[in-house]
Amino acid sequence: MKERKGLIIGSIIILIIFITMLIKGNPSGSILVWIAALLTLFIYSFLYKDNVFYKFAEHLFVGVSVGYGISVYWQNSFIRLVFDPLFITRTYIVNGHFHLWLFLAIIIPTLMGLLMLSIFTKKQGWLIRIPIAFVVGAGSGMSIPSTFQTYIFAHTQNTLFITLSISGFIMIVGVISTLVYFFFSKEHKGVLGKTANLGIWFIMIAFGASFGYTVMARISLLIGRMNFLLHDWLGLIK
Amino acid sequence: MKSMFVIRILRIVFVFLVSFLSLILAQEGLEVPGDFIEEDTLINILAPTEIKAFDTPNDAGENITIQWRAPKDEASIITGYEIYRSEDKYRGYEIVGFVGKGTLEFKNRTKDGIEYYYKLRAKASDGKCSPFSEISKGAVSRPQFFHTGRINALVAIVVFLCLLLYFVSTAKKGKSLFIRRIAGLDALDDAVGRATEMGKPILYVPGLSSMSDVATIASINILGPVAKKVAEYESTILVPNRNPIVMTVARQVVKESFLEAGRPDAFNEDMVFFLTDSQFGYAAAVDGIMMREKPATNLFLGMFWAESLLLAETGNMTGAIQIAGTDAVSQLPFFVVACDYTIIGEELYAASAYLSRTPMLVGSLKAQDMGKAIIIIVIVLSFILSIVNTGFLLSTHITNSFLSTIIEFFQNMFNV
Amino acid sequence: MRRKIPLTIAFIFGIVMIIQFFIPHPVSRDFYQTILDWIVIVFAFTYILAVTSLIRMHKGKIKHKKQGWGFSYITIISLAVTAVIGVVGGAFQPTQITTWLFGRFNLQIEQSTILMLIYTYVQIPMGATMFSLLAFFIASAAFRAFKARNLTAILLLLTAFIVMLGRVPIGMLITRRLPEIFQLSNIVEWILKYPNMAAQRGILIGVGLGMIATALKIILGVERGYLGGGD
Amino acid sequence: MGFWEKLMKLDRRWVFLLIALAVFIPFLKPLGLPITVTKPVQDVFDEVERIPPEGPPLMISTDYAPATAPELDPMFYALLRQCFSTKRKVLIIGGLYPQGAGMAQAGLNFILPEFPDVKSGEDYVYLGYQPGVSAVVLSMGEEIRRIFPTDAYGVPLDSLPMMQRIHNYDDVAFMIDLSGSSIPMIWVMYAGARYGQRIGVGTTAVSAAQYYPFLSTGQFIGMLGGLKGAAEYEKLIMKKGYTKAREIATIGMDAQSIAHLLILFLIIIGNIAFFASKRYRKRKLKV
Repeated sequence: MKERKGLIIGSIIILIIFITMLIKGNPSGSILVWIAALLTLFIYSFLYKDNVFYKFAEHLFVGVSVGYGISVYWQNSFIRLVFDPLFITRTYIVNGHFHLWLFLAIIIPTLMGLLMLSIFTKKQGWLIRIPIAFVVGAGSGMSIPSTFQTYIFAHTQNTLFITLSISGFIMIVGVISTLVYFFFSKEHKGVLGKTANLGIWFIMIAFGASFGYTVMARISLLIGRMNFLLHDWLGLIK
Repeated sequence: MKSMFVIRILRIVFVFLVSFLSLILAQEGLEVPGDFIEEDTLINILAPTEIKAFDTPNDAGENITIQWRAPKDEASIITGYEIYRSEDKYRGYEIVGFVGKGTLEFKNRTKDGIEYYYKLRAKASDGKCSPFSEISKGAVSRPQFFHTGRINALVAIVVFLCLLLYFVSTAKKGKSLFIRRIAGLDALDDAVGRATEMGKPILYVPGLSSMSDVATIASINILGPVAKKVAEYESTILVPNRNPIVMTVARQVVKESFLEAGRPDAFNEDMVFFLTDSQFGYAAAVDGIMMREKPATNLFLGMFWAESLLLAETGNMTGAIQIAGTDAVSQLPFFVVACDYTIIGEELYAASAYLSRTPMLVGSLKAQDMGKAIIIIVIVLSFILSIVNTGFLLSTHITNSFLSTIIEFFQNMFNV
Repeated sequence: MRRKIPLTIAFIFGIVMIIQFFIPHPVSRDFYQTILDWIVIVFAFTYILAVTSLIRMHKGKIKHKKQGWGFSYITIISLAVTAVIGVVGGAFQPTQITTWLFGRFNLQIEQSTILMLIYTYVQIPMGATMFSLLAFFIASAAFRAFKARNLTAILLLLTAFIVMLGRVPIGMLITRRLPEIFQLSNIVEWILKYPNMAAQRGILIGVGLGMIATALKIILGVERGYLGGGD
Repeated sequence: MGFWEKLMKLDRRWVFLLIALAVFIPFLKPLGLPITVTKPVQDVFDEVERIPPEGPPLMISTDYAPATAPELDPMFYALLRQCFSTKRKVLIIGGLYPQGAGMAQAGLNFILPEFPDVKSGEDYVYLGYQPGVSAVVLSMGEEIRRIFPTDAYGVPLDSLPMMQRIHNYDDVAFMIDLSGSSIPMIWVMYAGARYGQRIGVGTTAVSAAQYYPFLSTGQFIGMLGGLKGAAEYEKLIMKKGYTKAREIATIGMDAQSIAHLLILFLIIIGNIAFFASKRYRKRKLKV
């Protein structure tokens, strides 16, 4: 019972505050801003507990975002890359004669896309592995060289040539001990164990620094929404 | 005679030690004094000199690079350079580009197979221009078939491939293979067990990235064994997805795992489902699932962005056991703070070997370790070399040429 | 046979894409572009699978009156409405129908299409609000988890504390009188530039090696998990 | 149960309420705390200032979603105001993912009323969005028209006066990617590494820590990190008198200070409670 009483008092207080705000500020006239503001409050209600308003907003969010996805992929992928080149601009016909390779360049991916739909047929379910193998294989092939460059070369090169000073020394010790922490095939005992331990210390310092650094970003998101509610919606502040 | 030799050795060692210590204590590196700027005289603008035009290397052709030396400009009134081009050495020059002050190179778009001549002039802020520079030699643009700047990536791939093949093949012979403990993966077993006891489902989030993201592939490799355990424990698993291809693959994996565990009937299609491809729509929907279905175990394995804490903190509110694993360095701090176990970076990629213990996969971990060992050796070597080289610099005021070339080689070895 | 073909496809495309990286020639560049277009096209088709899975799940919820089935109507209806508006009315540029309709009812809207209107006033606010929940969660996580239990926890807590203090003007006032090196902003700068960077580099190099090993294992067919186990 | 013991079990919703208040109060009564401009922000500002008016354009890519708009919109606005008020050309791409397009258009709609004489096609060109991610970045290294035959409003590039001499990165003075995710990496890998394009990044505070290594390698010329970076940039353009508009970022900084102090206070209290309750439990065991 106590919970219910607290809830009622709480909501009355909020209502009173809300009405005074409406009177003091000049709330926006556009119904769209009102919709956005109400949906914002529905999502924030999740902080108190999972409730009807949050469920409504969540399900609406899923529906609208998938609807948006359908429209974007219909327009930018299906129409632009398959339908137009195939039937309208006919990119495979260059000054009069037919280019097989250009034609295939549109048909092959479309067929692979259709193969994806083979999952619906009970027997031929395995055909779906062909487009998946293509996406995973091509994706892996694309990632290997650029991963070498971006992840390994850039960072190793940077560790090699830092000014020879205490900080530089700490940098090198940090990189080496972190790498040693990720050694899998040897037991972390003795010298290896101590270095790995030093590695986890460096990792924890990095996580602490990254956490502390991110707080500002997260708070600024709330500031952004507060600005929307107080300025754009209620017109309370300049 | 021997004593003279010994003294000389001692002196070098002594100098080397002093330089090593002084370097460690010196906070900043070696300062090079700035060059002296003389007084400026009559303000007239000189033309750029030493014009070089050549086919841009390592490109798809149709591109010529022009380089030049900046003229003397004490009053720094030059705002930029105008580049002129013609197919005939003496006539018909047109302007083809303009670069701001400070850039001494210009890449010009051309047609392959045609010889072009270039000349430049500097432009001052008051609109006046310098006389034209001399005309560059003719240059023809061609596409290259091999990108010479990327040999280091090729060598690295070949070396790593050999390491991988060697360790994978030797692993087949079944030598005893050790993997150091990964707490998060050991905890998987009893985490799934706990959920079954409480009769609650297990929530498995395979990350928010696409199927070509290697972190997602690593996550799918863990989903297999986890789903098998879930089937054996006769529990249920929920796999919400953000990417359609990942959803399709995950459904295949879970279906096969239930088959292998001998309970094909327990698998139902809707265990693996699609929510939305919007990052925060997905986070909102998964939070809703956590609050309503109240899974006892939450697994977040794969690639995550800012929504990691949204999932982990809501999961923490419901009191579930949470195991997270990602290679997204910026999200690891939030998983460490909000989850019971966190699998950090490369440990995620060792997971499939760790769980399946198939010799070949465990063998590949050795290749990764070898890669790390090589990088550590290179770092240590380059550090020692630069110490010794600086030692020479301090003692004999010139850096040893042999050492400098090695350091130079190390520097270029990792050029991107 | 059911595994041979996919594995060979993965092998061929994997090797070809590695080789492509080393050939700047326009043919190789155009090939790279085509493969990217192909992935986009395949993705578009799999999106159909995704939508069917979503609709089937919500329809199942409604049929079996599972908990919260009423809300499934909202998802299905809003999905259908948005999709129709987007496909018929145009995603970024208005289609002829929309321009005709706008002309007929001389409708003036701020965005180019109705879909962008829904996107700006429904999806954007909810997305930004979900994201802003992190401000609350980061505070509750810090309050709950930053306890000096053991050395690693102390390192985590202490560094976060110093960096947070250093990010805020008030933090600067504390170390104002100390010598240059010990100014709080320099300490934070140093922490971010050296120990933090060292560990991030170590992790990134490790992750890089892990990614390359996994990608190579897939191309070589050693890693088959993505094909979904079984025969 | 002691006071500290209760504090340990405190319901997290009180923390939520405190954070809400910490951000709400400064909105009503701004404090106006000082802001110091850091080097990465100054580097970006100088790089844009170095672009000659009417010269090659500044390219901006809005690779962020609505969710990171609070931190990145102020940067986008400041950059647009800096260029529009000094007749510098701007080439805008609606990001490499669909959601970026909405952000670029919203930003333009917000800023254009402040500069009535700025015209699309002459002072700025907005290219909209095309799928393909790295393919888009790559194609712009060869010929922008291959990937963007027309601008976002369907006007062919060749008929836009500003685009006459702009074909690819060689004709772009400086490129800034505004993103909260790892998309700037794609620009660094493809536009920077392959075509030598000078790149600056405007990112959220969380990703800023991750991009530090790329600042020191020179892969990024400069960086605007989070709301603090935006506030510093706003201060720089205000000092140059490029705009008089309301400084969203600067007002936000006051709320940041209070929220940070609150979290620091919570951490201290949390630890005191932790040690106090541990001693409390030990004493109970002994007796």
